[in-house]
Amino acid sequence: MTVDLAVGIGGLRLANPVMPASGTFAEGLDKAVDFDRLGAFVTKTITRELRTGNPLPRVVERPGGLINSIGIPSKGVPYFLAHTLPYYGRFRPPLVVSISAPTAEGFASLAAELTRPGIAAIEANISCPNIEEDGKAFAMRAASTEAVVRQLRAATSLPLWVKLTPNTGDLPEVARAAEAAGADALVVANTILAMAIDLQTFRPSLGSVMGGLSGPAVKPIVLRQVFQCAQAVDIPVIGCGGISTAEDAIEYLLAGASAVQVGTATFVQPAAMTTIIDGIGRFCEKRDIARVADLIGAVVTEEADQPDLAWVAPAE
Amino acid sequence: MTVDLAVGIGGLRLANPVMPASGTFAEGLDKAVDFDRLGAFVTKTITRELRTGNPLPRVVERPGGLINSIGIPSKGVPYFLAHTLPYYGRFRPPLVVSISAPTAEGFASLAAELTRPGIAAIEANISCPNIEEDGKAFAMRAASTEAVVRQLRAATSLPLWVKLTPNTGDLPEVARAAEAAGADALVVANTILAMAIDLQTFRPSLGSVMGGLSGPAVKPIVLRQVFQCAQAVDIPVIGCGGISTAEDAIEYLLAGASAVQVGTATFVQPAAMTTIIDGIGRFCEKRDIARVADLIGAVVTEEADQPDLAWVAPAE
Amino acid sequence: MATAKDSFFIAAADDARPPRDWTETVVAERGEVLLNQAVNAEYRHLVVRCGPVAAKAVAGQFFQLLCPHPEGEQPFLRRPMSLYGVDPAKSEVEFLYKVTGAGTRGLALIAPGDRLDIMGPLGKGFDLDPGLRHIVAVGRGAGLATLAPLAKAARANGTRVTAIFSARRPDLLVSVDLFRGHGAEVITVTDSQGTSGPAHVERILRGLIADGRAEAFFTCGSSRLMRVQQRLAREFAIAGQVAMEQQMACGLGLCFCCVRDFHVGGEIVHRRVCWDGPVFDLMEALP
Amino acid sequence: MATAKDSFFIAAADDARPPRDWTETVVAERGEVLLNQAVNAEYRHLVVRCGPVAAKAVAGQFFQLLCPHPEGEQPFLRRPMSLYGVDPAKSEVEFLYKVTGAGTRGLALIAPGDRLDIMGPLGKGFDLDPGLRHIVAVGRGAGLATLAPLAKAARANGTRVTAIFSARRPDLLVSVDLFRGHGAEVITVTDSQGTSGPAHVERILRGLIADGRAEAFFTCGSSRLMRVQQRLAREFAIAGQVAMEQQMACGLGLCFCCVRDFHVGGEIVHRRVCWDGPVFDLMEALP
Ligand SMILES: Cc1cc2nc3c(=O)[nH]c(=O)nc-3n(C[C@H](O)[C@H](O)[C@H](O)COP(=O)(O)OP(=O)(O)OC[C@H]3O[C@@H](n4cnc5c(N)ncnc54)[C@H](O)[C@@H]3O)c2cc1C
Ligand SMILES: Cc1cc2nc3c(=O)[nH]c(=O)nc-3n(C[C@H](O)[C@H](O)[C@H](O)COP(=O)(O)OP(=O)(O)OC[C@H]3O[C@@H](n4cnc5c(N)ncnc54)[C@H](O)[C@@H]3O)c2cc1C
Ligand SMILES: Cc1cc2nc3c(=O)[nH]c(=O)nc-3n(C[C@H](O)[C@H](O)[C@H](O)COP(=O)(O)O)c2cc1C
Ligand SMILES: Cc1cc2nc3c(=O)[nH]c(=O)nc-3n(C[C@H](O)[C@H](O)[C@H](O)COP(=O)(O)O)c2cc1C
Ligand code: FES
Ligand code: FES
Repeated sequence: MTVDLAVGIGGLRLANPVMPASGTFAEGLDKAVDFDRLGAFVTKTITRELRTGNPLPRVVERPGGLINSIGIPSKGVPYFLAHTLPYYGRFRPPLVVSISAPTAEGFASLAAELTRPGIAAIEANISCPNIEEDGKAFAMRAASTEAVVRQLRAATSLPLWVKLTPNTGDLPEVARAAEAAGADALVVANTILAMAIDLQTFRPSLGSVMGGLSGPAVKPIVLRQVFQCAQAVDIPVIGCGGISTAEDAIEYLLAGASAVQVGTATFVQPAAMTTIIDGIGRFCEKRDIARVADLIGAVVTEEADQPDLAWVAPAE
Repeated sequence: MTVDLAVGIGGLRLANPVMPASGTFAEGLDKAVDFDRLGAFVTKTITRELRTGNPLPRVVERPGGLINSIGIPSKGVPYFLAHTLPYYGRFRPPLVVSISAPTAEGFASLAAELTRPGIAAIEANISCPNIEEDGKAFAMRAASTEAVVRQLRAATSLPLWVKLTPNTGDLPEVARAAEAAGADALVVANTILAMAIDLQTFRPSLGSVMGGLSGPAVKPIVLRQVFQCAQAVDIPVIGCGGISTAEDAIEYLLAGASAVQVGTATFVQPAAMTTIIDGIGRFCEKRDIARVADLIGAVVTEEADQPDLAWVAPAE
Repeated sequence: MATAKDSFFIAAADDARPPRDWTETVVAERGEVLLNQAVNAEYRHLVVRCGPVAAKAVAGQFFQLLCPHPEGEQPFLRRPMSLYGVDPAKSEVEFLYKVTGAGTRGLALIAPGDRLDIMGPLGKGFDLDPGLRHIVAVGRGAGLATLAPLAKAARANGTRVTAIFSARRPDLLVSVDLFRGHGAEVITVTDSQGTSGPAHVERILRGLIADGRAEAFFTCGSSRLMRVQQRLAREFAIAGQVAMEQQMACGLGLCFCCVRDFHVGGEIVHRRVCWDGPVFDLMEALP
Repeated sequence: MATAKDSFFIAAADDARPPRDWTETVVAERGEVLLNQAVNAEYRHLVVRCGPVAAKAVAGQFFQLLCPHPEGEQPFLRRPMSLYGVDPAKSEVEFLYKVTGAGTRGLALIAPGDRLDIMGPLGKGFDLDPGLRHIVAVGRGAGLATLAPLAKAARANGTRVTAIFSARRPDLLVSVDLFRGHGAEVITVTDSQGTSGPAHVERILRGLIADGRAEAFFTCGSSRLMRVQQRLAREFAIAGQVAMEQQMACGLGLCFCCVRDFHVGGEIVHRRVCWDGPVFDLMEALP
C-alpha cells in the first residue's frame, strides 16, 4: 500500500504534513536533511528593521526542553530578498515566510512587500509585543488579533497563516478572531513563557530574564491547545510544540492538526523531520490508513464521559 | 551554623517553607514521612456536596510529568469535620484546608463553616468553573477572582490563601485582584490544562479528555509565573509546580516564593518533602545564609539586559 | 515584596510539644538486585536485597518499583508489583513480572549488582485466618505471583492449599514447583488445552467444595474466574478474598487515581485499590 | 472542521522536477565507542567508530555528542567537542574532553562497546595554506584537543609546527607526545611554574618570529594568549586563525544562540560560532 501523505493547508498543497518551526531552521540544515523531502520551508521570523537579537546567554536547557530568548536577529528585508528567497527557490517545497512587526500597520506593509513570486504563504508571528497597546503580544487577546489579521488580510493575496501564542487564557477566542479576520490557517503555538535561575549566581539563566519553553515538556499543553483550536475554527490548524517523533506528530493530527511543525527536536536529531515523515507513513501503512489526511481530527471523543474539571480550568 | 528555616505566610509562621500540594497528600503518607517535620498540611480540596470525581483513567504519564483528571471526590463537610480535622490535630504543623465551590457564595459559606479551631488557614482553589458566569474558572479573570475573594474575605477571619490557575494569560492582574480583595497569600499555581491521545485506540488517554499537567515538565513555566506574581503583589506567594528537589525549591524562593508546595514528586519519592527540607538547610549552611527567608525574592535581575521579547509574549 | 507581613507571627504550630515516637512503615530504598532472569517466555523473576521495613511485607501487599528508563522511553511513575516472596531473615523481596511496556522493559535491563529503588510494603494484604484447614487459591497470569506468598503463609498456619493455575499455554505456567514446595496441591488449566473456561473451573471448584477442601477462596488475575467464585461463594456461603489491580500513581492512597467500584451494603462505592486494597472481600468486588 | 478547504489545491510545489543529487555531509550516527579513558586528572580520551561522512572531518571542526544521562540529571542538548583526531582509513574519530557538568559526566560513563550518538562534522575548520613552512600553534586547556589534528595536517603539508602548550600544572598538559609524534616542537608553560603569563609567552613568540618560525598563528583556548598573538600579528603582519567556543544548541547555524561579537571592517558584527566558525580570522576575534 502506498500511503498518500499530502495535506492541504487552506488551498496550499503540501507533499506531506511535516515542516520546520520558525527560528529552528536555516540553510545549514541542508547538510543533514534532503530539503526536497520536507512538506514546506518556514523561515526564521524576519522584521523590516535590522535587529541584533537578545543578550546572551540565549538558551538554557531544562529536563525535556529548552528555554530560549534568541529574539529576532534580522538582517532586514533587502537582504532577505537578495539572498534567502533565491536560495530556497532551488527546492521543491513551498516557502513560508515568518514575519513580525511592532504595529498592525507594520505587519501589513511587510506582508505586502513580501507578496511576490517564490513565497507561497505568510506566517504572521503575532506573539510579539503590540507597541500601540500596552505592549502585550497581539495574540494575547482576541481584539488585537482580529485587528492585526484584518490589516494583514487586506495587504496580501498570499495564504495567510497566523501563529498564536500559548500564553493566552483565551486561545479559542483568539483563534476564532483570527479566522474571522481572514486567516487561512493557524499555527498553534509559539513557545511558553518560562524562566530559570542559576543557583550559583542567583541570576536568571537567560540574559533577558525570561524566555520561551519548547521541546517535549510542552507537548501535552500545546496538544490540548491544538485540540481546542481545531474545535473552535473551520480553517486548518498547524500543530507546533514538542514534536520529536512520528507518534507525537500523529497525536497532533488526531487532535485536529492538518500539519505539524518541528522545532527543538531538530537540535537534538538533525534528521528529525524526515524520520517523522517516514514514521507517519509506516504508521498509516501498518493500520491500513490510505491517506494521512484521514488522521486529521480523528480522535474519538464522542463516548468520552463528561469531565468534572472542578479544579482544572475548563476548556473555555 | 544552624539555619533558621522558618518563614511567615501572612501572619502564619511555618517551621519551614515546605508543605504538600492539595490533592497529593493524605493520611497514608504518614507511613513514609514524619508529619511533624512538614511546614504545614494542605488537604485535598473539599466541597460541600458529595462528589465521586472524574471517570477513569484519571492519570496518564508523560515524559517529566503526569496529566490527571481526578476531579474532586469529596465526602462532604460533616465527614471532614468528624474524621479529617481531628486526625490532623495530633500533629504540630498547621492545617490548611483547600476548598472549592461552583459559586462565590458557595465558597464563602464553606469558608465560614470551616472557620473553627484546628484550621490554620483556608486555601481557596478558585481554578474551578464559575457556574454563574460562562463556566470559566474564577481564576481565569481578574474580575471573577476579585468577586469570589471579596466574599471569602468577608466570610472568614482565618488567613486566606488563594490558589491561582496557570492557564490564564492575565496572571499578574489576577494576582493583584486577589490581593486587592483581601487575600493573605497566593498559591501559584494549579495544574496546566493538557491532553494526551492513545495511538492504539485514537481515544483521549484520560476519561475526561483533558486534564492537568504537573511535575518537572511544568517547573520553568510556573517558576516564571511565581516571579511575575511576586513582582505584582505585596502579599506572600507560595510556589507550586514541578518541585522535586531542594534546588527546585530554592529556585522558587529566589524567584519570590515565600514557601513551596510539593505535589507530584511525592508520588515518585514519598519522602520528597523531607528530603527537600534537609537540602534547603544544607544549601543555606554551605553558603552561610542564616535564614531561609533571606532567599525569598533574592534573584538578581537589576543588571540583566533589557529583553527583546519580540516573539515571546512579554511579561504582561 | 513578599515578606511585608512577616514581622509579627501567630505561632500556629505548637513547637513545644515533645517529638512523637514515629517510625516509617513504608520506605523507598535502593536495594541491590540479586537476580533478574526470565522464567519462561513471558515472566521474569526479580530478587532484591531490602531493609527491615520492606522485609515485613506480607502476602497480598505490593511494592512500587522505580523502573530504569529504557532507551528512548521515560516511564515517569513507579510501577506496582505484587510481593512474590519475602525472606525476612535474608532481607530479600521477590517479584515476578511480565514485560508489557516501558516500565517493565526498563526493569528487564537491570543486572544483578545494580540498584533498584523499591517502595513498600504497600496496601492491605490477605487476611489469613489461622483456623482455616483447607483453602483454594485461584490465579491466572501475574495473579500467581500474588498468591505465592499466601501459599507459604498458609502452610506456616497449617492450612492446606489447593491451587488452580490458569494460563494461555502450559509453558507459560509459572510457580507450580514453588507452590508444590509450599505443600500446595496444584491443578493447572490452560486455554490451549481447552481446560481454562469458567465452566470447567467451576466443575473443579464444586468438586473441591464437595470434598470439604474449600473453606475460603483466594483469587487474583482473572475476573471471569472471580465471578465463578463469587457465584459459588454465595451458593455455599464460602468466604473469599480477591486481589485487584488498577493503574496507580502514588500507591499510598493520596491521589485517588486507582479507584474501582465496589458493591458494599447495597450501594456502589469507590475504593482506592492501593489503600483500601489491593485485597478486597470477594463479595464486594466488581469486575 | 480543519479540512474544510482541502477540496481544491494550488500545486505550489513543483513535484515534477527531477530529484536533486543530494548527499548528506553532516550525519548523526550511533558509533561504537572503542576507548573512553582518563589521560590525566582532568581529561578523558574518547575514540568512536564512525561512518565515511564523519571520517571526512578536518582540523578545527567539531562534533555534537548526545551524552547519556547520568543518574538524576537530564542533559537535553548535545555537547560540542572539537575533533581531536580522525582516521579515515580506520573510520575513527577521537575527542579529548574534560568532565565539567551533566553532559560530560554522562560521557564519562560510557564503556567501550557502547554506542554513542555523534553528529558531525560541523563548522568551518582551519584553513591551512600548504605553502606555509613554519607555523605556531598556541593552546591552553581543551584548546590543545582542537590543535592536535592541525599539527598532523601541517606535517602532511610539510609545514613545521612549533606548539606552545599552556596548563595550570605540568601534570595537566596533554597531547605533548602526540604533537611530538606529529613532528611538532613543543614548548610547555604552566601557571604553577610561573611560565604561562602573557609576558613570558610573548617573549617566546617574539623569539619564534625572529627565527622566522612564525609565518602564521593558530590558537585556541585562551583569550589572554589570543590577545598577545593579535598584537604581534598586527605588529609583524602575521596571519592567524583562532578557534572559539560558545554555548551551543543546534550546531548547524539554525538557532543563533552561539553568536559572538567580531570586529569586521570597523564594525562589530555577530557571527555564529557553530556556522561561521568555530575557526575565525585572528584579527576579527574579540575576547
Ligand atoms: C497491585 C498491583 C500488583 C501488580 N502485580 C504485578 C505482578 O506481580 N507482576 C506483573 O507482571 N504485573 C503486576 N501488576 C501490573 C503491572 O503493574 C503493570 O503491568 C505495569 O505497571 C505495566 O507497566 P509498563 O510500563 O511495563 O507498561 P505500560 O506501558 O505502563 O502499560 C502496558 C499495559 O499495561 C497496562 N497497565 C499499566 N499500568 C497498570 C497497572 N498498574 N495495573 C494494570 N495494568 C496496567 C496499561 O494500560 C497497558 O495496557 C500489578 C499491578 C497492580 C496494580
Ligand atoms: C566548538 C566547541 C568545541 C569544544 N571542544 C571541546 C573539547 O574538545 N573538549 C572539551 O572538554 N570541551 C570542549 N568544549 C566545551 C564543551 O562543549 C563543554 O565543556 C561542555 O558542553 C560542557 O557540558 P557539561 O554538560 O559537561 O557541562 P554543563 O553543566 O553544561 O556546563 C558546565 C560548564 O561549562 C560551560 N559550558 C557549557 N556548554 C559550553 C559550551 N558549549 N562551550 C563552553 N562552555 C560551555 C557552562 O556554562 C558551565 O560553566 C567545546 C565547546 C565548543 C563550543
Ligand atoms: C531557538 C528558537 C528560536 C525560535 N525563533 C522563533 C521565531 O523567530 N519565530 C517564531 O515564530 N517562533 C520561533 N520559535 C518558536 C518555534 O517556532 C516553535 O513555535 C516552538 O519552539 C515550539 O516548537 P518545538 O517544541 O518543536 O520547538 C523559536 C524556537 C526556538 C527554540
Ligand atoms: C493527582 C492530583 C490531584 C490534585 N488535586 C488537587 C486538588 O484537589 N486541589 C488543588 O487545588 N490542586 C490539586 N492538584 C494540583 C496540585 O495541588 C498542584 O497544584 C500541581 O500538581 C502542581 O504541583 P506539582 O507539579 O508539584 O504536582 C492535584 C494534582 C495532582 C497531580
Ligand atoms: S495510586 Fe494514588 S490513591 Fe491509589
Ligand atoms: S548553535 Fe545554533 S546557531 Fe550555533
